[in-house]
Amino acid sequence: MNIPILSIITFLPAAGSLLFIFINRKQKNLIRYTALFIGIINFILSLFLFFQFSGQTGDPQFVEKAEWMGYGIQYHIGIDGISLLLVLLTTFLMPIVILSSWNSIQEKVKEYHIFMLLLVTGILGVFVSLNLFLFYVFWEAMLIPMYFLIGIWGGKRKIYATLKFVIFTMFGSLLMLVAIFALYSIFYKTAGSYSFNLFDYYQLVLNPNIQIWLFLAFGLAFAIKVPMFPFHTWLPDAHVEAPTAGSVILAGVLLKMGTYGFLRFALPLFPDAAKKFIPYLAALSLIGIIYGALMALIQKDVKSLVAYSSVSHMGLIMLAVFALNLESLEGAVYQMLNHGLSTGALFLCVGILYERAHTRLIKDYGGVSRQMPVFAAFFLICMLSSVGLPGLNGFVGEVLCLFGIFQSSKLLAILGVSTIILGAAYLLWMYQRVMQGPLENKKIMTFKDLNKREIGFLVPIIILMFFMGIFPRPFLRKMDASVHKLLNQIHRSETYFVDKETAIIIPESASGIESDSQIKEKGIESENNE
Amino acid sequence: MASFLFATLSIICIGAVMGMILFKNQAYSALCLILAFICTGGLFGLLNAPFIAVVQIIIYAGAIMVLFIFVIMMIDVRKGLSPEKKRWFLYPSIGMGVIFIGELIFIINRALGPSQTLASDALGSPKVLGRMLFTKYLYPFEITSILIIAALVGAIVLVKKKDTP
Amino acid sequence: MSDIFWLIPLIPALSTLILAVFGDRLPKKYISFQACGAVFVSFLISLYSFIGLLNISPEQYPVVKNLFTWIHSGNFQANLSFQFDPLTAVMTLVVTAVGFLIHVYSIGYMAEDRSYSRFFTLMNLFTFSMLILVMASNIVLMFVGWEGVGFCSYMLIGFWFEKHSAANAGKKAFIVNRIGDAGFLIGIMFIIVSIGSTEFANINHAVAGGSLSPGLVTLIALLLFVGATGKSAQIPLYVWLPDAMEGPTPVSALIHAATMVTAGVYMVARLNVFYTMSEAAGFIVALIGAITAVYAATMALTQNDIKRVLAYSTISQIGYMFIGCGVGAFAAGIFHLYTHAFFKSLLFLAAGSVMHALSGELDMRKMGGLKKYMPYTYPTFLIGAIAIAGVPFLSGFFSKDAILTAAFANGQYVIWALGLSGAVLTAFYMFRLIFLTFHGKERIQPEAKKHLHESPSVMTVPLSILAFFSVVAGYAGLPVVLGKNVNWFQNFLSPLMHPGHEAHLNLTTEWLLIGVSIVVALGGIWIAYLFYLRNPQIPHRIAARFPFLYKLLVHKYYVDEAYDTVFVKPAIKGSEFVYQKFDLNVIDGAVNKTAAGSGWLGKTLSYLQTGLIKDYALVFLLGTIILLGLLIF
Amino acid sequence: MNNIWTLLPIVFVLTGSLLVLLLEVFIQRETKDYLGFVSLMFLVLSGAACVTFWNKGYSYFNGDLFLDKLALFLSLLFIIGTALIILISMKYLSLQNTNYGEYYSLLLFALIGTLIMVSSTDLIIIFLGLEVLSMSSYALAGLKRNDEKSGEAALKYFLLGSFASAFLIYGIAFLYGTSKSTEIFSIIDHFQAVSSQSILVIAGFGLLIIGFGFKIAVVPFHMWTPDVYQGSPTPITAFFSVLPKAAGFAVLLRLFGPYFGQITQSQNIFMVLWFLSVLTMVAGNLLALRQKNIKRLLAYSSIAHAGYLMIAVLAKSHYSLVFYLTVYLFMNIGAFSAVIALSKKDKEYLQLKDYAGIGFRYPWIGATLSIFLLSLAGFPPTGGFLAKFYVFSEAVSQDLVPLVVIGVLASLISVFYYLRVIVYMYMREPSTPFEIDTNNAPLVLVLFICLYGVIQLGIYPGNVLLFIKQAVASLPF
Amino acid sequence: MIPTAYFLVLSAVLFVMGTVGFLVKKDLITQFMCVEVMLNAANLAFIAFAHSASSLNGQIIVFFIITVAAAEAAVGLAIILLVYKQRKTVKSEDISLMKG
Repeated sequence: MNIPILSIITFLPAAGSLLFIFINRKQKNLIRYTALFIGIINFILSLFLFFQFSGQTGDPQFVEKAEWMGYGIQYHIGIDGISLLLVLLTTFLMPIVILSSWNSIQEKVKEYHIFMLLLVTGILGVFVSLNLFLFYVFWEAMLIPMYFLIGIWGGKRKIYATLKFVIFTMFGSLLMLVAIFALYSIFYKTAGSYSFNLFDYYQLVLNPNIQIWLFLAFGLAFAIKVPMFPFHTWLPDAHVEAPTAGSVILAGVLLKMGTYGFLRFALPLFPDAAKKFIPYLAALSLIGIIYGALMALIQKDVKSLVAYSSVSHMGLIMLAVFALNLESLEGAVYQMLNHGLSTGALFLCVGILYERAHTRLIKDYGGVSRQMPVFAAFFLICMLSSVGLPGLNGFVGEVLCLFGIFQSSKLLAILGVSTIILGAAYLLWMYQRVMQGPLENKKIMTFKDLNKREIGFLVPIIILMFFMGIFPRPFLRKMDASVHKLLNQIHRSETYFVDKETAIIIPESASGIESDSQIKEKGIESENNE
Repeated sequence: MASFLFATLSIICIGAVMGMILFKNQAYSALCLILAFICTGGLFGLLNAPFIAVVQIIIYAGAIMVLFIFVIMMIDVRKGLSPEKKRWFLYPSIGMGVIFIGELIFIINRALGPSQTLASDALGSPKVLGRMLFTKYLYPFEITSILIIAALVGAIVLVKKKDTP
Repeated sequence: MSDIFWLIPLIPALSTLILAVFGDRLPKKYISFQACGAVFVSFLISLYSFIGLLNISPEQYPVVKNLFTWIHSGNFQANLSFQFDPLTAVMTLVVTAVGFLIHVYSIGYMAEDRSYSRFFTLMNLFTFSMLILVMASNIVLMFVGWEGVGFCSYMLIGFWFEKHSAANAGKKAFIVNRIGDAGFLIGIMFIIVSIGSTEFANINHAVAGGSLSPGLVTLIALLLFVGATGKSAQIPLYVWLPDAMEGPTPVSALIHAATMVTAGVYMVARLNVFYTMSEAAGFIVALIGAITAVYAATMALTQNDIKRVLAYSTISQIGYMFIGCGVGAFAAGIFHLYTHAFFKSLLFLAAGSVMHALSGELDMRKMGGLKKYMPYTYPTFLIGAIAIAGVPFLSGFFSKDAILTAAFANGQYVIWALGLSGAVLTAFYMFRLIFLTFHGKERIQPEAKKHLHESPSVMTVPLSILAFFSVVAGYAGLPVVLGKNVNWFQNFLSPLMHPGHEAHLNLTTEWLLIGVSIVVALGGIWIAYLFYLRNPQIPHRIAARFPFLYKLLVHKYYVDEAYDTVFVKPAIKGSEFVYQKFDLNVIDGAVNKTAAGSGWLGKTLSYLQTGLIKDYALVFLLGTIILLGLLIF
Repeated sequence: MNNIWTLLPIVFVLTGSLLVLLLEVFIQRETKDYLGFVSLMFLVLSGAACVTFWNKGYSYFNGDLFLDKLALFLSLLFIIGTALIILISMKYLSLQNTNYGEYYSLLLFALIGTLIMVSSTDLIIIFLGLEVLSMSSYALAGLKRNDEKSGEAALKYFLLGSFASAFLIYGIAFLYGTSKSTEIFSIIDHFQAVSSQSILVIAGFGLLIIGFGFKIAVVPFHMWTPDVYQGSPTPITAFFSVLPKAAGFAVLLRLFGPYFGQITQSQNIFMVLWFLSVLTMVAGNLLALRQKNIKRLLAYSSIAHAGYLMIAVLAKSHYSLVFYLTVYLFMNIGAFSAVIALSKKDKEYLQLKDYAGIGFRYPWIGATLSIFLLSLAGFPPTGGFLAKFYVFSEAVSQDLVPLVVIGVLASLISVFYYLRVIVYMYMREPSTPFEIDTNNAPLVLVLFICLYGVIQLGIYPGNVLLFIKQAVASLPF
Repeated sequence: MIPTAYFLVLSAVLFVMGTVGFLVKKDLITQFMCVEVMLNAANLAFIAFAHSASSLNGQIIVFFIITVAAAEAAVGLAIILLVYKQRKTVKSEDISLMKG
């Protein structure tokens, strides 16, 4: 590969945003079309990635590596099966969110699209980085455009929400930064050379006591991002106040950075500490599932309802991640995509409503279905995808997650299954109050059904929902080898333990896990390849 | 003799500084300060530093303090002083002063002890000092010239009459 | 046999897709034609496959058609694959045949509705899902159908979503179903983890081979049955079905009488090996079925809403099916499912015809004497009622009797007795319905009377066909007393049934049991006649005599209220409380307090910045003292 | 190598300064911009001299003036900083009625003070350099003569500054008392040889810390900072926030580098610096939280930055300290330039509420100011991030984890107030729209230089870092 | 002979008196005078150390310090005059336009 396709995909949006300097701010449509064009090009490029990607190996592909600042700071990117899918999700959602804000953003259009494109670059960068320095740069840099997106185009309490978002997130990530430094220093002390390379760190065998602290620091950053149970309070605020596109990106992709972080960093870097903490983390995830669902049940604001539903859904994903077996991890990754699609789509639907009524309170709606039958159908499908109805994408992820969890701990899975009941309860109730019932609000009678643009951005999502529900194989196949590799890394230390009280059982030999020697061989191969 | 001189000069010096602090009138304070400077000059003399003692008296007591007194005269003292507020402020200040002096004495005591006595015969004559000033200390000496120009320019630009440039 | 049976579900799916995409832009005629046509083609293929099935030996069952691997991850593999065997054949035939008739009926019934295309889209989608459910060759795909029908049921119950009650009922149905599904899903996971396969063939083989511990078998059986109680409206999850009557009547007939609600029975029969391997599980299934049968029947006694009576009756009849499955007579259970599909959908459609005639009136107290206005509806309704009441020579008699006989034969006398008492009640409330609706004084509202008319032939013809089947369907499975091989139905299904403990009764006992059944059915009818035609005062007097009992029945044992108080309200109130007190105050509060605390600290510190030189110097000196102190001590 | 050319950088600046004084007297013109350009010219010469002396190791006055690489790098940095200050001053002076020719002269004197400070290891020379810097600074602070706040700033700076100088010189006296010398290395050597008087050295060092702590605004010796920053003319504030601080740290670097490097009994000093660092970071950031005046806010922020820089001192990581100073120079001057840009005749807009909506009214000012603020807050990919990154990373490798944790948490607090400015600029509706004079080419140039500096140092510091590493490698430890 | 420590103690006393005077005095001019006292105390210390070490460096340093003091006096008094011109006060408590 001579063409640095991954870099192109990552930086194309940011480079594109520079184009806007030359566009007059009055030419709003030109700006929009340019952004859309960049988004679509990027998506097509990443499709190329998808088809070129080989699912045979768990090693990162499309690797680009270059010296940067020395002392281990390298420009080192690449994708494996897990990040591939998240990259794809991001680029897929990008044109959609640009379309979705076509009408709702009328002021400061230029700045809006600049920030949107910068945000996408930040997110893509997080998913492709293989160097911890680079990763952290993207991880933090991405906050800035999001901060502006919420803060400028947000709702009434936008300033509170956006500051809370940034500071809450930074709280975790700064501690993670300290932990990165510690890793860096430990690596230097053991290996005698400087490195921020993730794979170098994978080779480190750390003292369990140090691991605990490092894991806590990394885990906190990611737990806040996910967000796991006691750290979730930024999410409803940010979601509620963000503009539609912001909510979509936030729910669709940003939250995945947390789970991705656990998968890529926290768990494989510190397996021993991870195993020690998994019972507690699993408990928190479980609480998150139920708690988020119950909170969603009684929300009066549609967006905040969907936000809490995210807490619940992400809880399930985290529980699956902590189950640490093949099925659960594949389910978790798949569910990450699903959640990105379905929650993103729900926010889009809410945004469509908001554009018409300028209220997010559930009680102001009712009977919208009658006025907007096409929208009702789309909304329904998105909602069902979130509920996990078979045939749609949500089911595949949910059932794999639950099955994976079940293999590790029956108790947790049984409690976790409550998500399918509660999920149906809050979403259906919301749908009933918003879309069904008699048409009482005069304002709703003036609603127009979806226009071509709105159909245009919902249809791809809907099609993908069905596609992913019926043909999950291509996606699962791409990540299979990578998840295997990840599991090998996590289980490398062979120190399994059984915690009877919490009923978390780490399997003695999770199926399909390669032997140690195989890992070593692979590791050597990957060394040689680079 | 030396001890007597030391005791006298130091007592006068301390007393003068005390007076400077206690007098309400700035002019009296300035006069007290001049006294204190003269006493220190005397102490410098005790310490084999006659040249510095002279410089001290001429520059400090003669020049700098004259400057002070000029300024004091230019300022309407009665207008410049208004009734006392914040009397409580005195006590923590003095308290901290006591602690501070305790610390300093502790340091001096630990470092030198009372036994160490003066045993020097190096006399700071103008000739020796002058030679040093233009050899070993040439650079700082040059710097002082810059310092004085800077101070002059600063002082003038601040108080010169032309208000608007 | 050819394996084109995989097309059976796909044709309605295709039709659904077309209708969903083009919707109202298609002409109504075309919609009706396509929707009905798709189901009819499915029916024809089912018939063809059924005939094909008859021509192969039982050893070749089931015929499996694997389309592609659907989900595969580690130990979890589920294919998109269909199978065809006798049980599937029966189910597909019932679903497509009854479904087709109801589709046709709907053309007339829904003619005026503005969401015509939506209705048929959903009906086709339902048919598709139901066919997936019965044709799936693995339990995960079955779950897809299982949820799919639940979803269609939700959509169709809430079809007239502008009514709060309809929207509510739909939601309730879905959520209650989901509770069952959760249990079902856990059961599925146990199966996959312990057996390692999702295919029914492998599961049956593994369980029959005894590779699972008995405790696990019982656990899985019960978990699966939890799912069945949800879908098939058994105690304790039956509460959604009566409310489901908010949907259009064809929906009630198709989904909430003939097909979807019997999915639980189908599932238990499909996985019968669990219930034969575990006697405890079988007994619990039978017991729940029996209790539900009686319990639901008692509630049917006092209902005045014509569709609700039928709904409770459905619950009760499904209870019978579970009795059959629970006592090991799976064939009998399925047989009852099959006959019930005809006569219950007949009853619903006829009730729908009555409603249609009365401009949507459902309250029996505002009917009466309709016999003369509805020359087609009345006889078909009557046939259905007789069939369900268990009067000899109609289908219901044979199937119900088979179940009760099997229960008696297995020594489950209590269950038999419960079933029998349920039968009395069934006969009674069905004829109460008939008498109140078609006989006696006219109590029709004058407004409704103006439009009173018999339904169009597009509705009455399906009624007639269903009536015909209600009469003759039972002859596929005659009781053993009439000869060794007359029970064709049982023989047809037997290769699929795990050989349990076969119990045989002597002929005399069997005859005796049949006699008892007949007496019971006729007795029930007679009492109804006594109460509602001869002396209409009796019910009132009884009600006055036992006010508590009467109130209990009228309020359906207060179960809805109890669920509301015990589960729903605490969940909402509790969540509200937690949200206000914990989420906003404690968690969010901690975050905000931290921020406010920092701000306060900053503010407080800034009071030190008084702007006064001496204060600055004081702090300076303080710092110096502390610093020096730290250094030298 | 003893070489008279060593004097060149200082002499150029001095010549410039004196020439400006003369020109001011003899050429009367409405604007004094030409004086700025004359100063710039001499700064360029001086800078060029610094560049050519790289790798030469020139010294003069028996080594009292020693231009090692560190001195040259810092000198160059200070010259650039002063040049930037001069550029942003030009328009400002005529707008704000401060148009004295002596302004440039004093600025150059102040620069000379810093140059002296960084190019010597003799405490008395450093002290004299500091005084040159201070004298000019006191005058510069009060240069807005018709503004009471400016006078007050000068007064506070002067009184407290000379108060602190007294502590400093007293500390030098202690050090002299032990080693009979004011040369840093002989003090250290002597300290090792004679441990009985070590308490005097420790106390001396303590007093030095206090004296320089005042200049670099370390809590609790920081109290003057906000008032002086607020009252001084804004370009001078920019100057104060960067050069004296950087010079102070350079001295601390020279002072504690060998001290920490060679002496093991430095635990107490270390602990004291540790506490000072924590106090500075925490208090500085907390105090900034509620500020409504942008100059005050930046003042407290500069206090907080002193705290982070202290971490670098504690981590004995000289390159990260110097790199931080480099970045800090660009981002802070940049931020102040943007503040200056928002002014018109006789009026400066300094309250946060004035900033409401300017992000869209003046997009370039808004954007650049935002980037500087984000850099100050330490967001990647700006230089501010990389600077913090190096400092913290070095500190962690020296096992100063608790300090770093406190540091990152403190910088988290800082995020709040930096972002609050951005909140005003972009997320609040403007209350009273105002027009500013945008015709200010030198200032725009500075904005772009600083922007370039901040971004370049954030994304690819490459050679700059290399030079810095060479520079600190020239230190004899 | 008189021990060095005595001189040093005297210098410390003077220094602290200057410090305390700086704190407690109300008018700017006297406060500035107190700073002069502190510098003077430092001078004394230098001379004393120089004497005890038989080195003249201390005396030279004192010479520089006196220069610094003179320069400070010039600038300082100019500033005080400036403030007096602006505010008509030399009372340090009146000078707190900026705070917080």
